[in-house]
Amino acid sequence: MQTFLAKTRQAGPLARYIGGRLLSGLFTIWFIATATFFVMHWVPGDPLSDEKAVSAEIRQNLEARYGLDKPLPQQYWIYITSMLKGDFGISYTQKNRSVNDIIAEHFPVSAMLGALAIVFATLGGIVWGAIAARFRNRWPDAVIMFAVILTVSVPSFVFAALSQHLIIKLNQATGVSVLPVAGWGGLRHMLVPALVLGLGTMAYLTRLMRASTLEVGSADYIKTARSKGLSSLQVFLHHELRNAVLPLITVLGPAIAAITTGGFVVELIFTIPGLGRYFVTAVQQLDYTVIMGTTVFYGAFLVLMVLLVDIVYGLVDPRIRLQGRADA
Amino acid sequence: MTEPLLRIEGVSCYFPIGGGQVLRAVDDVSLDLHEGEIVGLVGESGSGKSTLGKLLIGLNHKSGGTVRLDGRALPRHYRSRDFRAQSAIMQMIFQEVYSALSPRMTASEIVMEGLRLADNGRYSPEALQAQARSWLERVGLSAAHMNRYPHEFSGGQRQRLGIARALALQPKLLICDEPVSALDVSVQSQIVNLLENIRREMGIGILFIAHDLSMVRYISDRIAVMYLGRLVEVGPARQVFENPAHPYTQALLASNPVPDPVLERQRQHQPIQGEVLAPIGPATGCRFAPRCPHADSLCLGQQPEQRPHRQGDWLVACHRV
Amino acid sequence: MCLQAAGLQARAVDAASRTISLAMATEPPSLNSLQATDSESFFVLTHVMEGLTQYNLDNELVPGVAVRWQIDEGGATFWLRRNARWSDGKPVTADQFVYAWREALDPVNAAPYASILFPVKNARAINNGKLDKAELGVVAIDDHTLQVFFEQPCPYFLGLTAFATYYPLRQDIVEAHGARYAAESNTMVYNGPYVLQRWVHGASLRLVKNSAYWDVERLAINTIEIPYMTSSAAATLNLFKDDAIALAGLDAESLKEAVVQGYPVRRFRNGIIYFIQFNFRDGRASVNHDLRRAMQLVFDSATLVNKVIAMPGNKALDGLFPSTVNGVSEPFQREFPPPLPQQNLVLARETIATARRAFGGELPPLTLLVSETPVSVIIGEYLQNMFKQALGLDIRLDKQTFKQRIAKMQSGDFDLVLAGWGPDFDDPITYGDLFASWNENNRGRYSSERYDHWVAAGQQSSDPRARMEAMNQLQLILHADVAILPLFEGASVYLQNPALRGVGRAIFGGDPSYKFAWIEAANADANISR
Amino acid sequence: MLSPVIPREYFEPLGRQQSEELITRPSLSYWQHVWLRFRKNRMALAALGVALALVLFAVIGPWLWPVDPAAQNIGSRSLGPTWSRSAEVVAWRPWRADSASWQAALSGTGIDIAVVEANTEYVRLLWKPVPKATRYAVYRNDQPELARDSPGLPLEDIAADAMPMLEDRLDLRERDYRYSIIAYDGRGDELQRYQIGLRPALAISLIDGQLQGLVPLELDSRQAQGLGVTLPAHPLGTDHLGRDILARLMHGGRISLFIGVAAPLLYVMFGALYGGVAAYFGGRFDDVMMRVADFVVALPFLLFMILFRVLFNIQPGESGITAMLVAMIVLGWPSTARLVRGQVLQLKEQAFVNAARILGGRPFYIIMTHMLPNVMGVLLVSLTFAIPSAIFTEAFLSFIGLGVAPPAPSWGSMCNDGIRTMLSHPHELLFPAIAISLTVLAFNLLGDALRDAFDIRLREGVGNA
Amino acid sequence: MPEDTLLEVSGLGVDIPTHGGYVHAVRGIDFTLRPGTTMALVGESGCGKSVSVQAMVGLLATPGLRLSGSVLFQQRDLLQLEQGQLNRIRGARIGMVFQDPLSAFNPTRTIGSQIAETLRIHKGMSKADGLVEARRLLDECRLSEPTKRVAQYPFELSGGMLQRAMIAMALACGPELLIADEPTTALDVTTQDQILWLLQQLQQTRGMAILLITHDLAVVARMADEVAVMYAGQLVEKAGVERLFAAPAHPYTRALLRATPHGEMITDQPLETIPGSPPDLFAPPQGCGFYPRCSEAMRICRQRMPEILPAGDAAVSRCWLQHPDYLAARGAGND
Repeated sequence: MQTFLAKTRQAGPLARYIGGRLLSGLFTIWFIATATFFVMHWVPGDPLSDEKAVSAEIRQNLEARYGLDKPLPQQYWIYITSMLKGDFGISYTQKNRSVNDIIAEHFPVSAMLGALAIVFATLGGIVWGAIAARFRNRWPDAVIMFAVILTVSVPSFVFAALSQHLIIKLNQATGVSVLPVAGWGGLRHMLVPALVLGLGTMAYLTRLMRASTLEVGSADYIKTARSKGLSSLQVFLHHELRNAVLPLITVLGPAIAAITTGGFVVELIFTIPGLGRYFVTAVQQLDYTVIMGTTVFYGAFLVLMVLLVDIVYGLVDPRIRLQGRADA
Repeated sequence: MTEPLLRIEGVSCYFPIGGGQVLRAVDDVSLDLHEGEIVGLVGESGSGKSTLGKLLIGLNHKSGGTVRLDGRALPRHYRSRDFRAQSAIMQMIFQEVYSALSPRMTASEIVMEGLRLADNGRYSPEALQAQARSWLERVGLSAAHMNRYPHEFSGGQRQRLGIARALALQPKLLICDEPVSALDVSVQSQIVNLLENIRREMGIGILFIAHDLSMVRYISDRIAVMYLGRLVEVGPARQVFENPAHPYTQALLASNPVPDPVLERQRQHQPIQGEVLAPIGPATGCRFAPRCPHADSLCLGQQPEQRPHRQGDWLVACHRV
Repeated sequence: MCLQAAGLQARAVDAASRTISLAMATEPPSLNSLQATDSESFFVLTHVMEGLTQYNLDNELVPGVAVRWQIDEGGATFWLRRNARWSDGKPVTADQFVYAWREALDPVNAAPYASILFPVKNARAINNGKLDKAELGVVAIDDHTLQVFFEQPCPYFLGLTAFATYYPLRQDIVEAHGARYAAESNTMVYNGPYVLQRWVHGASLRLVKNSAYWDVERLAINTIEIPYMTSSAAATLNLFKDDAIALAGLDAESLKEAVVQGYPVRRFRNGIIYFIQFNFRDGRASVNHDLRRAMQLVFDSATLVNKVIAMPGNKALDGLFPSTVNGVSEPFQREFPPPLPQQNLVLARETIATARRAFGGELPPLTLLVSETPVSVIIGEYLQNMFKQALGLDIRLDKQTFKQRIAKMQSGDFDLVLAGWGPDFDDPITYGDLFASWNENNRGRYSSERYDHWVAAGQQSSDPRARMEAMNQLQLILHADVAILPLFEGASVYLQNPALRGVGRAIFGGDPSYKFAWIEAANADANISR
Repeated sequence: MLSPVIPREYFEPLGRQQSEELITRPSLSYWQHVWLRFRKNRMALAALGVALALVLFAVIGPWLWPVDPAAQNIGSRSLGPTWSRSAEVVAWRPWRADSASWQAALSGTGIDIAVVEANTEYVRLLWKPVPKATRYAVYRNDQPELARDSPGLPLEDIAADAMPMLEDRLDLRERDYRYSIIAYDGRGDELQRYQIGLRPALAISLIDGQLQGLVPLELDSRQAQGLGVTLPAHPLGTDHLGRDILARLMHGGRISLFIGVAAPLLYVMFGALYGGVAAYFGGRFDDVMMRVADFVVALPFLLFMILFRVLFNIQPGESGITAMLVAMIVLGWPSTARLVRGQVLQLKEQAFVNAARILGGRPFYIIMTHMLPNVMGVLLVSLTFAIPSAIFTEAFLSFIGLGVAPPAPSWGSMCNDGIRTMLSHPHELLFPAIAISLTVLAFNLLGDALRDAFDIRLREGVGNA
Repeated sequence: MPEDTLLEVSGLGVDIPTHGGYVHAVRGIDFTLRPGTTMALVGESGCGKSVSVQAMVGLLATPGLRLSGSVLFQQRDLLQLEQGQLNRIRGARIGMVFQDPLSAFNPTRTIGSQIAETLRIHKGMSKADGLVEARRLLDECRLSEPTKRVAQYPFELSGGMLQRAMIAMALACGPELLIADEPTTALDVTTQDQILWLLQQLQQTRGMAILLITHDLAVVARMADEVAVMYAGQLVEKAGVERLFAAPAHPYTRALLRATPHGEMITDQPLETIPGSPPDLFAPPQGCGFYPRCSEAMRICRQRMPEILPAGDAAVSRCWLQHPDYLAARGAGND
C-alpha cells in the first residue's frame, strides 16, 4: 500500500514542507530570543560595572546609551523589533562595535574551522567506521573502537594541548615551521585545530557508520548485489557505502551546529578569533547585547542547519525526495 | 430469521492521505455473520479486508455505516471502557504470531490478562491460574507451558496462545486476521483444526480473514470476496468456489494453483492483467473494471450494486450477473 | 637547538626588517582614549598616542608633546613642541587637548575615566552635568601653549598628564567617524611613535613606525606584529618556545616549564596591590572589629605569597604601599616600614571567642567574593580553609566573573572581597585615597574621619615630607582598624627574547612599552633560550 | 553400499512419539537471556566490576580513609604519593643580621657565600660583598644540573647598599637547589657570580603544626622550635593546597557519581515518560509535544544553568548541585524523549499492544505494562551513555564556577585544578582524570554490552536465512 | 557425470556459527539438475533449503562458516572456486531471484542502473548501453512502460512489478541456471500467477534451468519437473513431480500433502496435521529427524539415520520404510 500512497503525494509537498519547517524554525528562534532576553535580565550582575567606579551621573549616561533606563517590556519590544530588522545592538565591552560587526567578523572564522572539522569528522567517521565494520570483530575493528572510546573518554582540551605540544616538538625536530602552533591565517593554521575540533564528532560518526554499515551489510539487496557477481569491493562501494552513509546525514545538522558553536576550547588554545571564544568571553563579561545576539544567531544557525540537512537528506535519499515527507 | 450475531451495514473506512485525497480502504461494505458460523473474508493485499477486521474490533474508526454486534450498535471511536465492554463478546487473533504476545509476559499471564482487566479482582489469583491452565489445555498446550515466555514457543504454539488469550473471555465472535499465513503448512492445519473445533464446541462465530483461498475454502461456511474496499461476492463457500459468479472471484480462483501436478498441467493459465490500484477518491465505476476482461462502458461508468445471485444467500456486485 | 631555531620561518625578532612579534591577551575593546579602561587598550594607545608627558624606561616622567611645563598651586602651563605631528601630517596643537578633555568630561560621552580629570577646575561639575563643558579650566593660549587651572592644589598633576584620558584628540577625525571612531585602524589618527597599520579584529594587529612622529629617528623597531591573541599562559609559552613571539608572560605552571627549559626568567613588580577588603556596611558580620582582628592575628602574608601563590616577584604586602612607591628620598617601605603580621593563634582564638559572644554564640557564615581567575580562586580556597582551621570561621567562596564581582562589590553583596588596585599615576596618593570615605572605589564603605583627614593632607600639601608622613598615618590607621588585610603586591614574570632589548615595563599606563626597545644584532641569531 | 541385515525387531512400530510439542531448551526469561548474553561478554563484566568498584570507592571509601578532604596542609603542597615523614617544627622570626654577624660567618673561611640556615620554611644566605657592585640578583634553580647555564627563578634584587644577604621562603621543598648570586655594576654588566647548592631539611611552621594538631597550642615559638613531628601519609599525593587527593577523590566521587547517575536517571525517566505519552497519543498532540522538545534543544544551557541558580536561591559559595541537577534534567530530556517516542511509535504498531487495547487496557496500563518494559533496554543503554556526558558536564560547570563550591571536591573540579599543574605535578590531574576516564569507559562499555545483550536481532537461533 | 547435467550437488553440508555454537543447518544433500528443467526444493521454514542454495553460490558470508561436499556447476566445483571466478559465474551463468523484491533492490538506486550494473560487470557494456538493454529486458519480462521504469526507484513500483524487474535483472546475462528463492511468497495470488506464468514463458524461450525454492506444494505442482523435499537440513525425498504427488514415499511428504487443503477435500473432516515441530539443529538427532513426529516410526528410526534409498520410478527417499530389510521383513510378516 506504501507504493500507492507514494504516488498520490508527489505534488509539491517538499515546498510546503520546507515552508512549514521554516515557519516553525522562526518560532523556535523567537522562543530562544525571548528566553535569552529574560534570563539575561534575571541573571545577577551589571554589564556597566567596571574596575574603576563611575559616578551616579556617568552611570545614568551609560544606561541611557544602552536603553537600560527603560522599563523591561519596552526594552523587550525594542530588542525584538530591532532584531527583526537584523540589528542586535552595540556591544557593551567593545563600545564602538555593533554585535552585527562582531558576528560578521568572527563567525566566518568559526564557520571555516567548523566546516573543515566537519569534513575531517565525516570523512574520518566514514572511513574508520567502514573499516571497523568490514573487519568486524577482528583486530582493526578492535583498534578503531578502542580509539573511539578513548576519544570519548578524554576531554577535548587535553587533545588540544597535546597536539599543540606535538607541533612544537615537530617544529623543533625538523627545524622548520611545519605547522604553526597557534594563530589564524591560511589552511595551515586550520589543520590541527580542525582535526582536534572534529575528533569527538568523528568518534561518534565512526560508531554510527560502523553500526549502519553492519546493518546495511545484512540487507537483502546486498545479497542481491553479490548474487549479481559484484566483487566485494564493488558491493561495498556501490551498494553498502552509499546506504550506510545516509543515517549519518541526519545527525550532521546538530553536529555542524555543535562543532561550529562549540569550538571555544580549541579556539582558546590555538588563539583562533572565532565566535565561540568570543561568546564565552561575552558571557564572562556580561556583554548583554553580544550574548543575546550570538545566542539568537546560533539558534537560527542550528535551525537552519537541521533544515538544510533534512533537505539534503531528501535529495540524497530518493524515498524521501519523491515521497515528500511522511511523518517519521 | 433472528438477528445475526454481527451485522455490518454500509460500513466505510477512509484514510486521509494528504493533498486532500482520501484512501477508501473499506467502502460501503455490508455483511452478516451468524452465531456458530465461519465466514471467510478473502482478498488480495490492499483489498481492505484487514482494515475491515480492525475496524470491527475497534482498532480503526469507521467513516460511515453501522455495525451491530449481538444486537447492539458499536461506537465509532472506542475508548478503553468500550473495549472492555466489548471484550467479552468479540475477540481477535492476529497474523503477527511473533509480535502478538508481549515478550515480557509468561503464557499464563498472557491468558489471564483479559480476565484481569475485565473484572478487577473478582477472581482470586488461584482461580485465574486455574482458568489459564484450562484454557491452555483447551488449545493444546500443557500446564508445563504456563510459566514460559513467548520466545520459547514455536510459531504454532504462539498462535495457540493467542487463541487461548482470546477464548479466555468466552467471546461470541472471533475475528481472525490471517491467523495462519505466517505459519508453515503443517502447522496451519493444526490451527485451522483448532478453530474448527472451537466453533463446534463453543458455537462462536468466526470471521476468518485470509488471502489463501485453499484454507478459506476448507474452513468457511460462507465466503466474502473483497476487491479494493468493496465486497464483490458473498456466498456459500462451496458454491462460490465451484461456480464463481464475479469475474474477479473467477480470476482469483484461476490464479490459485492446486497441489496436483496433473490438474495444474491441464489448466489453462492465462493470468489476469494489470496491477491493483489504490482505491482513492469516489469510484465512478466498478473497481475491477480496469482489469476485467469483460468490462464495458457500463462497468466503467456505474458502480454495480450487490444483487442476489441464484439462491438468496448469494450476493454479487457485477453488472453482468 | 640554536641552529634548528634559526631555520624557523616565523621569527619573533627579525633583525633584518627590525620587526618583532608579540601576543596579546585579548584585543583592545576600544582605542578611543576616552573610552579605554583596560590594559590592552592602554598598551596600544601608549604606542600610537602621546600625551603631554610620557614615562621613560625607568618609569620616570619625561617630556612628550610638551617640551617644558610649570606647575604651581593654582594650575599648570605646558609649552608644546612645534614639531609634534599627527600621522596625517597635521600639527599637534593645544586646542586638541582642550577638545579631548572637554569631551572626556561631557556626560554624553560617558567616559569611564572622566574622574581622573577632576583636579582640573570645574571638571567634576561638568561631568555631573552642572556646568557646560566650555567652563573647563583649561585654555589653549595659542597653538603651542596650554594653560590648566586647578580645582585645588594638586602636587601630583604632572603624573596625570601621561594618562590616556589626557591625550589630545582631533575633533575633525572624531566627528567624521562618529561612533566608529577608533573602531578600525583607518578611523583614527595617531600622534605617537607608531601607527596602527592593520587591525584584524580578534586576530591580529600591526604597528608600524609613524613617520610623522617628532622623534622617529630614535625608534629602533620598525614594525610590531601582534598576530596572536590569547590569555592562556600555556599557549603564550608555547608560542615563545616556537620562536613565534618575543615576550611571554608566565603563570606558576608555565614558569616551572620555562625553568625546566632553561629560559632566562625575568620579573617586574607592577605596583598592583592585592588585599582583602572588609565590608563596613550596616548589618554585615564583617563590621565586627574583633572578628577582623582575629583574622588579622592568624593571617600571614608571607605564607600566602611563598606557599600559595609561589611565584617569584610577588611580594608580601603588610601595609598599603607597594615596594615600587618612593618616599621622600628612599623607597617608601624603607622609610616607613609597615606593621608586621603577628600570627598569634592563642590570641586570635581568644579574640574570635569575643566576637562569637557578640554574635550570640554563633558566627554567621562569611562570604568571600573573588573573581574566577585561577590565582584568585586558589587564594580564596586557601583563606577559606585557613580561617576555618584556625578560627572555625565558616567562609563561603563566591566565585564571580570579573564584571559580576565588580557589580557585587559595588552593591556591597559580600563580607570579604579579594580586590586589587593598580596605580594610575606616580604618587602614593593613587593608593592612599582609595579608602577615603568619598571614594567610589572604596567598595567596602570603610569610613574614618582620621583617615579622610590624612588623605586630604596628603592630597593638598606640597611638602613631600609631610605628605609621606600622612601616607604613613594612612597605613597605620588601616592596620589598627583592620579595614583591609593586605595580601601582596603583584609582579609580572615573563620571558623575553634575548635579542630584544630595552623593553620598558611600565607601572603606569601601557605595559610593556617598546618605544625605547632595540634589537641587539649580536643576539639576534642566538637561540631564545640563551 | 550394502548395509548389513537389520534385525527384524528394529522395525517394530513405535507410533508417534511427540504428541505434544517438546521444548528442548531450558526455560529462560527475557531478562535471563539478556543476562546470559551479557555475562558472556567479558569486557562488559569487567566494566560492570569497575563501575561497582567506583561506586564502592566513593560510598565506603571515606570510612576507610577518614581524612578531611578540605583540610589543607600548606607545607605539603603538590606532593606526589608519599608515606608519612618526620619533620622539624620551625618558628619563623624576622632575620636581622648585622654586619658583625655576617662578617663573623664569612671571615677567614675563604668562602664567598654561606648558608646560615636551610629548611623548607626558609633558606638564609650570606655572601661577600663585591666591590663596585650596585645590585645583586639572586636566582635559584630547582634543577641544579641546569644551574650552570640558567640561573633559574629570579628570587630577589638586592641593592648593594643593603646587607648582602637573602632569606628565601619561596615554595621550598626537600630537594636539591642551586642558588646563584650575580653582582651587577651600574651599567648592568655582570661582575661576579656566586653559586651554592643546598638541600633544605623538611620542616613545618609552628602555626601549621598547631593548626593540624601536631604541635600543642600551649607551646610558644621558642619551646616548639626544633620539635620533631610526623607528617601524615598521602597515598595519592596532595594537591596545590596540600589537600589529600585520595580523600578528595573519594568525596568527589560521591558528588560526581551522584550527578553523573542521578541527573541522567531523572532526565531519562522524564524523557521516557514524555516521549512515551507523546507517541502513545500521537497525532497533533505528538506534534506539539515534539515541537516543545525542539525548543528545549535549542536553549542555551549555560544561561539556564545561571537562571536555575537564581531560582533556587543558591547563595554564592554554596554548591549548586540542585540547580545543576534541575538544569541538566530540564534541558537534557529531549534526546531520550525522541528515542522513546520512536520506540513507542514502533511498539504501538505491535500486535500485542493492540491485543491489550482490545482486552480493554487503559492507556496508563498499556504504557506501564506493555510499552515501558519493552523500552527498558533502549532506556538502559541511553542511560549508560548519558552518565559519562553528565560527568563531563559537571566537570565543565565546576570549572566555570557553577558547580560544586570549594572546598567541596568533585572529580571535574579536581581535574580542572589539576590541568594547571599538568606538566609539573601530573599526579594532580592524573588521578581524577583516571577516575573520570575509568567511569566514562566503564559506562560506555556497559552501554555497548547492554545494547548487544538487548538486541533482539542478534539473539541466537537461526531462522531460514 | 552425464553430459546433460547442469548442476550436481553432492554431500553439501553447512554449519553456521552462532553464539550458542554451530547450527547444522544443512546436513548432506545431493541432487542433480538437467539443463532446461525445473527442480523444486520444497520444505518448511528452517529446513535449510534457502541456506543450501545460498551456500552453493557462495552467498553465505558468516565468518567461521563450515561447508562440505561439492557443487558442480558445468563441471566446476563452486565451493572450490576463488572469489573472482565465482563472481564471473554469479550473475552471468547463474541468476538469482529472491523472496521480497522490495528489500532485494537497493532503495537508493534506480531499477535501470541496478540492471545495467550486472551488464556492465559481465558484458562490459557502457552505462548507456546497459540502460537500453535494461529497458529491453524489462519489456521482455512484461513490465509495463519499461522506459519509465528504468528511471524509477524500487519503492515506486509494486511488488509484482519489482519481481518482474528482479527476474529481468537475473536474466540480464542469459544465465543457464535461474535460482528462484521463494519468488512468489510475498506476492498476492493473482500476481503470483503472473510471475509463475512469466517464469514458465521465459524458461520456454530461453531454455534455462530453474532451481525453485518454495514451501508451497501447489507452486511445486505447477512449476517443477522434479521435486526434492527437505526436512531438518536433509533431503528426505526426491522424485519426479507427478510421482511425488501421486505416491509420496516418505512419511513427511505424505503428511505434508495431506495437511495441504486440496480442491477435492471434504470440509467436514479435519485436516491432517503433523504434530510437534522440527528438531533443534544445534544438536540434530542421532536417528531420523522426523521420527518423533512420524506416525510410522520404528525403533530403528530413533537410533539410526536412514540412508537415501531408491523408492521406485527414479525416486529416492531417506526412510527406513524403503529399506530392503524392512520391506523383506514386512513381506515376511505379511506372509
